[in-house]
Amino acid sequence: MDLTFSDDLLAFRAEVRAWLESNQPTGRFQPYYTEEGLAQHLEWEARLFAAGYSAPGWPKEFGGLGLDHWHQLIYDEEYARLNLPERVNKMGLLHGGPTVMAHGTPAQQEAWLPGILDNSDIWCQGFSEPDAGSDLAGLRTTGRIEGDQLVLNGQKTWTSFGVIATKMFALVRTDRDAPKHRGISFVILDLDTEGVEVRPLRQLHGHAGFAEVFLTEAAVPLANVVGPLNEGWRIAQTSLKLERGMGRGTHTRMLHTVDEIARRVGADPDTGSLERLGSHRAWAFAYEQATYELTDIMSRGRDEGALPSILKLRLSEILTGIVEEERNILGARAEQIPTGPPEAPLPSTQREYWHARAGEIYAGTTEIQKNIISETALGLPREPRP
Amino acid sequence: MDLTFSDDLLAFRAEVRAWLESNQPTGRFQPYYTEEGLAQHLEWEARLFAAGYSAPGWPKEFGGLGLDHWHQLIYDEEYARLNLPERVNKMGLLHGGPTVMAHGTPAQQEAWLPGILDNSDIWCQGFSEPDAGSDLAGLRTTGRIEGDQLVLNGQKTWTSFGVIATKMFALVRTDRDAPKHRGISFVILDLDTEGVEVRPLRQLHGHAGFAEVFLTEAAVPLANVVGPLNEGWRIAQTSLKLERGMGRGTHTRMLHTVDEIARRVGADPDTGSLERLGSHRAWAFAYEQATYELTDIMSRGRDEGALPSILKLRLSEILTGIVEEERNILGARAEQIPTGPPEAPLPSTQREYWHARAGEIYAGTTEIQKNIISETALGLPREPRP
Amino acid sequence: MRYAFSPEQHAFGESAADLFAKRCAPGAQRLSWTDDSGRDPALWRGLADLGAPAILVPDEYDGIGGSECDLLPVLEEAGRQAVPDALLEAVFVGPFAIGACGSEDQRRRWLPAIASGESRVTVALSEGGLVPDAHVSDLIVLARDGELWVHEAGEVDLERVHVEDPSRRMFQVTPRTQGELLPASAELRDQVVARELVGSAVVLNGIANHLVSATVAYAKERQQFGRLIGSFQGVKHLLADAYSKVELATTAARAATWRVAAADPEYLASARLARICAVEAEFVANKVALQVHGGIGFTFEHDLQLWLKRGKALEQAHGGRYQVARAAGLDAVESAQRAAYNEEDD
Amino acid sequence: MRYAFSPEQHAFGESAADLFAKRCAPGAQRLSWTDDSGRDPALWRGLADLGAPAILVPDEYDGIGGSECDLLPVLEEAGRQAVPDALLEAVFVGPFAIGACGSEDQRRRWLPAIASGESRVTVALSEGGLVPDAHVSDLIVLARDGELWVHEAGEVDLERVHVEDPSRRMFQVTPRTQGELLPASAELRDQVVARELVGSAVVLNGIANHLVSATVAYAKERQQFGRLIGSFQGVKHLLADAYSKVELATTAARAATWRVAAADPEYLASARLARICAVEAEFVANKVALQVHGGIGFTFEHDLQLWLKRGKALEQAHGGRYQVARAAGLDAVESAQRAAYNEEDD
Repeated sequence: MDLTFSDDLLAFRAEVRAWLESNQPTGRFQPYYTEEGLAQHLEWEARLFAAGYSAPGWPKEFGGLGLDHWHQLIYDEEYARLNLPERVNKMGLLHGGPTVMAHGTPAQQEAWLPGILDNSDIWCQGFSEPDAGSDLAGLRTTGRIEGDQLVLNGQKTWTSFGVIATKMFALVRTDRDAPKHRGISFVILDLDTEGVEVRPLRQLHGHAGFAEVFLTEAAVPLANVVGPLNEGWRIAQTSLKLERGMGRGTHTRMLHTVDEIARRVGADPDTGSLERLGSHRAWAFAYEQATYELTDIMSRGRDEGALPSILKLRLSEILTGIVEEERNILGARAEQIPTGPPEAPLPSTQREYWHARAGEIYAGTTEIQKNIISETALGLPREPRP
Repeated sequence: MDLTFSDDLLAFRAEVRAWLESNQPTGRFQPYYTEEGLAQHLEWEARLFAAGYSAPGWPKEFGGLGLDHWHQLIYDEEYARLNLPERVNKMGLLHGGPTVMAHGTPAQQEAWLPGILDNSDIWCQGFSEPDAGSDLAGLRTTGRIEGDQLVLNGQKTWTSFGVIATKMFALVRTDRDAPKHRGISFVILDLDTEGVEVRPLRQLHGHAGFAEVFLTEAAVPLANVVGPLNEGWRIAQTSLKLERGMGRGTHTRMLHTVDEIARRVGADPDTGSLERLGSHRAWAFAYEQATYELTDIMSRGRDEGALPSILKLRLSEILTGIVEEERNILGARAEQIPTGPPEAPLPSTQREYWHARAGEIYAGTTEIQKNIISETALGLPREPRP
Repeated sequence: MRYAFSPEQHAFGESAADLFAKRCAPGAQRLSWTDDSGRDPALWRGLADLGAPAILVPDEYDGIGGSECDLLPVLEEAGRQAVPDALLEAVFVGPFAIGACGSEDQRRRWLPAIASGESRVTVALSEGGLVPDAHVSDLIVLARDGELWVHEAGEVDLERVHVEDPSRRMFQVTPRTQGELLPASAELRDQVVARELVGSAVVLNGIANHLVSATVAYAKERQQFGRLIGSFQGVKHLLADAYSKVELATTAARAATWRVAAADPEYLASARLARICAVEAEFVANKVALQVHGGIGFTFEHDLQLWLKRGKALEQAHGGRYQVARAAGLDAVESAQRAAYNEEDD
Repeated sequence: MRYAFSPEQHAFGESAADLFAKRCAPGAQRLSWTDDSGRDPALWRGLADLGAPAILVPDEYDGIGGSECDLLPVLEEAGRQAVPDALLEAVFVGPFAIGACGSEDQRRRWLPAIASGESRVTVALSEGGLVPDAHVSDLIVLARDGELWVHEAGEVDLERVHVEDPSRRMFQVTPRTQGELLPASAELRDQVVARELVGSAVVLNGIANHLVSATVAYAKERQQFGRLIGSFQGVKHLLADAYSKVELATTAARAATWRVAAADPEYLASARLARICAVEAEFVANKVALQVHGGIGFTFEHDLQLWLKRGKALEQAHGGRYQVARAAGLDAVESAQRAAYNEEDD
C-alpha cells in the first residue's frame, strides 16, 4: 500500500489548478440548451481548446493531452473543485471519440475526431429507445442496406445534448434475423440528414437539453458504420463501459455537497443531524477512496471486475441520501425556487436533487447493476429465461 | 368509522384483567423445555383450564369460551399486557385444534380435542422439512398406505414445542405422482409411535424447545388422516392462514418494548434517539391499529385479502427495527448476559432480539410475503417457471 | 369498532372524487400552471355545494356540525388526485380553528360565510411560514408570538414565492394591521395543530396511494427483456414494500383522525404518529414510483411529476419530518414515564 | 498510489490466515466455549513467531518498527475467520499505546517483552468499560480521568462478565493499585483512539466479508421452488447490495489506516469515517446473511452464529455506533467551517 500522490501528480495538480483558476469564467452560465447558454459554453470550450485542455484523456496524436488515468483524475478533480461548466461535447469526448479511436478506420478518425475537439461538431448518443431502456439490446431502430447507404428508421430517446448536437453515434439493427445481441451496427449520422427529426425532451425539473430523435428513411453512407457491420453491440461496449465507469470528478462534487450540508448543520447542530451527516460524510469518503482504487487498478491495466458497477450502484444511493438530507435540513424551504416554473429550469438544489434520483436509472438502473454485480462478482446464477 | 370499544368489550376487559392479575404466577418461569419450566408452565395452564380460560377462541361445544374475534383480541391484549407465560400448547390450541374442528370427523374431534384443552396432549406442527422451508409444498416425507395404516418416512424440522409434544399434525406426501400441491395428506401422529425419533434443535440464542423429528417406517392409523386423503394442502391452509395472520397480542408486546426504549431514552434524551424513537412508536401505533382493522374485517366475515401478509411483513420489519434500536441504546452493554453460554439460554434482551430477526423467516419469509402481496393485492404477474 | 367509512362518508368521498376528476384532471391542472391564480373557482364552488367547508362548522353557525372523520375521504381523495388547491387549510384546519378558537362574536361574523363557501380561509401555523392559497382566501389565520391571529384579505400584502410544484401557490404574507386575536387556550391551539398534522398525513397517504397504484399499472404493461417488468422480483418486492407501508400509514391516519375528533387524551401524540408514518410511507412510494417508471417518469410530459413533487413538498410542510419525529419521541418518553409511575402506584 | 497490499504484507496476511485456519477452525472454537480461559496459547505463540505483536514496536525496543498497514491483512483475516482472541488490542492498539505514550523508561521495560510475545497487552479506552482478554494479559491499559494508565496483571482484580458471543472473554477490571500513568499528550491519546477505531473497522470488514461470501456459497447450493435460491432477484439484490457496501467499507478502512499510519492531519476524522462505513456495511451483511440462510442459520450447530454474534458485538464496541457518527458529523462541520474560512481568505 502507498496512498500518496507522486510529486509529479502534485505538480500537475498545481499547474491545472493555476490555469483553471485564472481562466475560469465569471458568473454562472445559462443552460446549454438556451441560445445565450450555448454561446457561453462554446466560448469556454474554445478557451479550453486553445490551451490544449479540451481533451485531457485523448492521445496526443489525436490532439489530446495524452494524460494517463491518474493525471486525468487530477484534472477532473480540479475541474470539479471549481464547479466549472459541464462539457457540452462530453458524449463525443468521452464516448463517441474513444470508440472511433478504438474501432474506426484512419479515414473515419481523420474525418470526425478534430470536429469533436474544436466543437465544430457536437455529438450525442443514440442508444436508448422507448422500448429499449434497461433492455438496451431490445432496440428496434433498423438500418437497411441500399447500395452504399444505410437507411434508418426508428426512434431514439433520452438523447442528452440532443438539442445542440450535430452528430449522433447510434446503434441500429441491421440484421433482424440474428439473435438479440447480434445484428446490431454502430453508425455515425449527421443530424441534418433528411429524415431526421430532433424534438426536445423536457424533464420534470425543467431541463430541456435532452431530445427524442425520429428517423424516417434517413440515409447515411455505409462508410459511417464503425467496425464491422453487425458487430455494433461489441463496439458499443467501449462506450458503455466508459459510461458505467466512474465520472472522475463525481466524488469531488459529492464531497462538496456534504460540505454544504455540514455548513448548514453547523449553524445549529443537534445529534440527529450530526449522526446523519457523519454517515453521509463517511460514505462520500469511501466513494472517493474507491474511485482512487479503481484508478489505481486501471492504471496498472488490471481487471476492474465489477468495481465500476459497484461504484455506480453505491454512487447513486449515496448521492440520493445526501440530497434527501439537504431537503430535510431546508425543511419547508426545500421547495422554494427563485423563479416560476414551468418556464425556467429549477435552481441547483432541486436540479441536483432530481438529477441524483435520475442517477439510479440512467446508465444502467440500480436493479441492473445489482444483477451485474451478483452475476459477475458473486457468480450467482442468472434468472431463468421465460 | 367508529373506533370505540363497546361497553360489553370494556366490561370483558375488566373481567379478564381482574382474573389474570389476581391469578397470575409470581416470578419468571424457566424455559418450557427444562423439567422445572415445564412443571411451572403446566401448573399455570391447569389454572387457566380450571377457570375456563384455556381456549378463549374455541366454541363452547368443544370446551372453549366461544369468544368472537374482538373478545379474543381483548383477552390476548390483557394476557400480553401482563407479559404472562407463552402457552405451551399453542400449536394445538391455535392451529391443530381448529383444523380438526373444521375438517375432522366427530370421532376425531372427540378423540383429540379434550387432550389439547387439559394438556394431556401437547401438540406440535410437522410442516417444515430440511428441503421444504419457503417452498413448503416441496416436502418429501412420504406416507405409504398399508392396509388401514399409513407408514411414514422422512424428516420434519423446526418443530416448535417438539421436545415436549406428544402429538404432531403433519403434512406427508401420499401420492408421489401427483403435482406438487396435490397428493399431500394431513395426518395426526403420536410421537411415541415406533419409528419416531425426536431430537432437540438448539437455536443460536440457546433456545432448545424446537426439535427435529425423524420418521422411519412409523405406522399410524389411516383413521388419523384429517379430511380426505391427498387433500392435505387444502386442509393445511386453515392452519397456515392462522399462522400468517396476526398474533393477537403482538402489538401489545411491541408497544411494551417501545416503552422500555422510551424509558431509557428519557434518562438522557438527545434528538437522534428521540427521532428514531418517534418513528418506532409511530409504526407500532400503525401496527396496533392495523391489527384492530383486521379484527374488524374478520368479525364482519369480510375478505381479509392480503392484510394478514401485510401485517406479517410489516410486523417483522418494525420489530427488528425496535430491537436493533434497543441494542443501539445499550451500546457496549448490549452483549452482556447474566450467565454464561452456551449452557443457558440468552436473557430477554438478546432472546427477543434474535426472535425478532427470526420473525423475518418463520411462517413465510419476508420475501415470500412480498411475493404474496405483489401477486394477490397488487395483481403483479408471477415469476416465469423455470 | 368499524374502520370502514360509513355509507354517507363513502358517498361524500365519491362525490368529491367525481368533482376532482371533472375539474382537476392532470391536463386541466397543467393549464393552470401558467395561470396567474392557478385556482379554479368552479372547484371551490363545487366543494361548497357538497358542503365540505361546512362540515366542521357547528350547526348554530349554519354549518353541518360533522366530524373530522367525515372529511377524511375527501382529503385522501385530494391527495390521490393531486388536487391543486389548499383544501386542507380551506375545509379542515381553517374552519376548525375559527370555530374552536374564535370568540362568540368572531364565530358569528365569520363561520356562516365559511360554511357556505362564500368566504375562504387559509392557515399557516409555523411562525413566518409561507401561506398556501392566500391569494384566493378571504381570511388568513397566522401564528404569531405563540397565538393565532386572523387577518382579512384586504389588510395584508401578498408576495408570491415560487415553489417546485407548479400547482402549489405559496405566499409570504405581511399584515398591514395587527389583525384579530383568536382568544384560544394553548389546549385549543394544540387541537388546531393536531388537525393540521393528521390532515396532512391523510393527504400524503392519498398521494402515496396513487404513486403505488400508478406504478403497479405501469409495471403491468411495460416490457423489458421479453417480460413484463412487474414479473421481476426486483420490482415486485419494491412495490410490495411500498404498498404495505402505505396501507399501515393509511390505517394509522384514520385512527388518529378518530382520536383527534374524539378529543382522546392522546390525540396530539396520535396525530404526530400518523404524520410520521405518512411521511415515511410516501417517501418510499415516491422513490419506488420514479425508479420503476424509469426514464419515462422523468419527462415533463408524464403526469407522475404531479404526485412526485406534491409528495416531496408535503414531506417537509406542516411540521418538518424530523421535528415531528422528535416531538413524538418526547411524547413516548413522557408516556413511558407516566406508565412507570402508575405501575409504582399500583 | 497503490491500494493493493505489498507482496510482504500479502504474505504476512497469508501466514496469519494459515495459522488461524489451523488453530481457530469453528470446531476448535466451539470446544473453547466451555473452556475457562477460552484462549489458545499456541495461537498466541504462533502470532508472536510471525512477529505480529512486534510490528508496531520500534526497532530500538527489539520490535520490527513496521506500519499499521502491515497489520491490516492480519486484522481483516482475524475478522474473516472470527478468530477468538482480542488481537486488535494485543497486536495493534496495545503495543502502539505503550510505544507512543510511554516514557522512555516504560518503553524500555515493557516493549521488548511485548514484541517477543512474552508479555501480552490489552486495552479499554472507554472509561469503566469491560476489558477483553484481561485474563491472559500481562499489561492492561485503562482510560481513567481522561488519561491512560498501565496496570500489571498481578495488581488488578478480574471479574468475568458473560457476553452473548461465547468466544469473547470480557472482564470488569478493578485495579488494586493506582497503576502507572502513560505520560501522553491529548494528541497522542487521539492517536491511540484512532487506531482502535480503524482497527475495529478492519476487523468488522473481515467479518462482513465472510458473512457475504458464506451466504453467496449457500445461495449457490440451496434449492427451493425447483431453483437455486441465488437465482431469485429477491436474493441476488440483497447480496449485491451488501457486497458493494462491504467493498466500499473495506477500501475506506484501508485508506484510513494509511492516514492514521502517516499521521495525516485528517487521521482521526478518517478513522471515524472508516468505522461508520464498517459498522453500516456489517449491519447489512449480518441481516442479509441470516435472512438468506433462513432457518438453518439459526441453529446452534451452524457456524454462521460465530460471525453473526461477533458482528453484533463489534457494532457496539469501540465507540458505539451513534457516538462515532456524531463525532464524525462534528468533524465535518468543523472541516466545512475551515474550508469556508479559507475561501474567504483567498
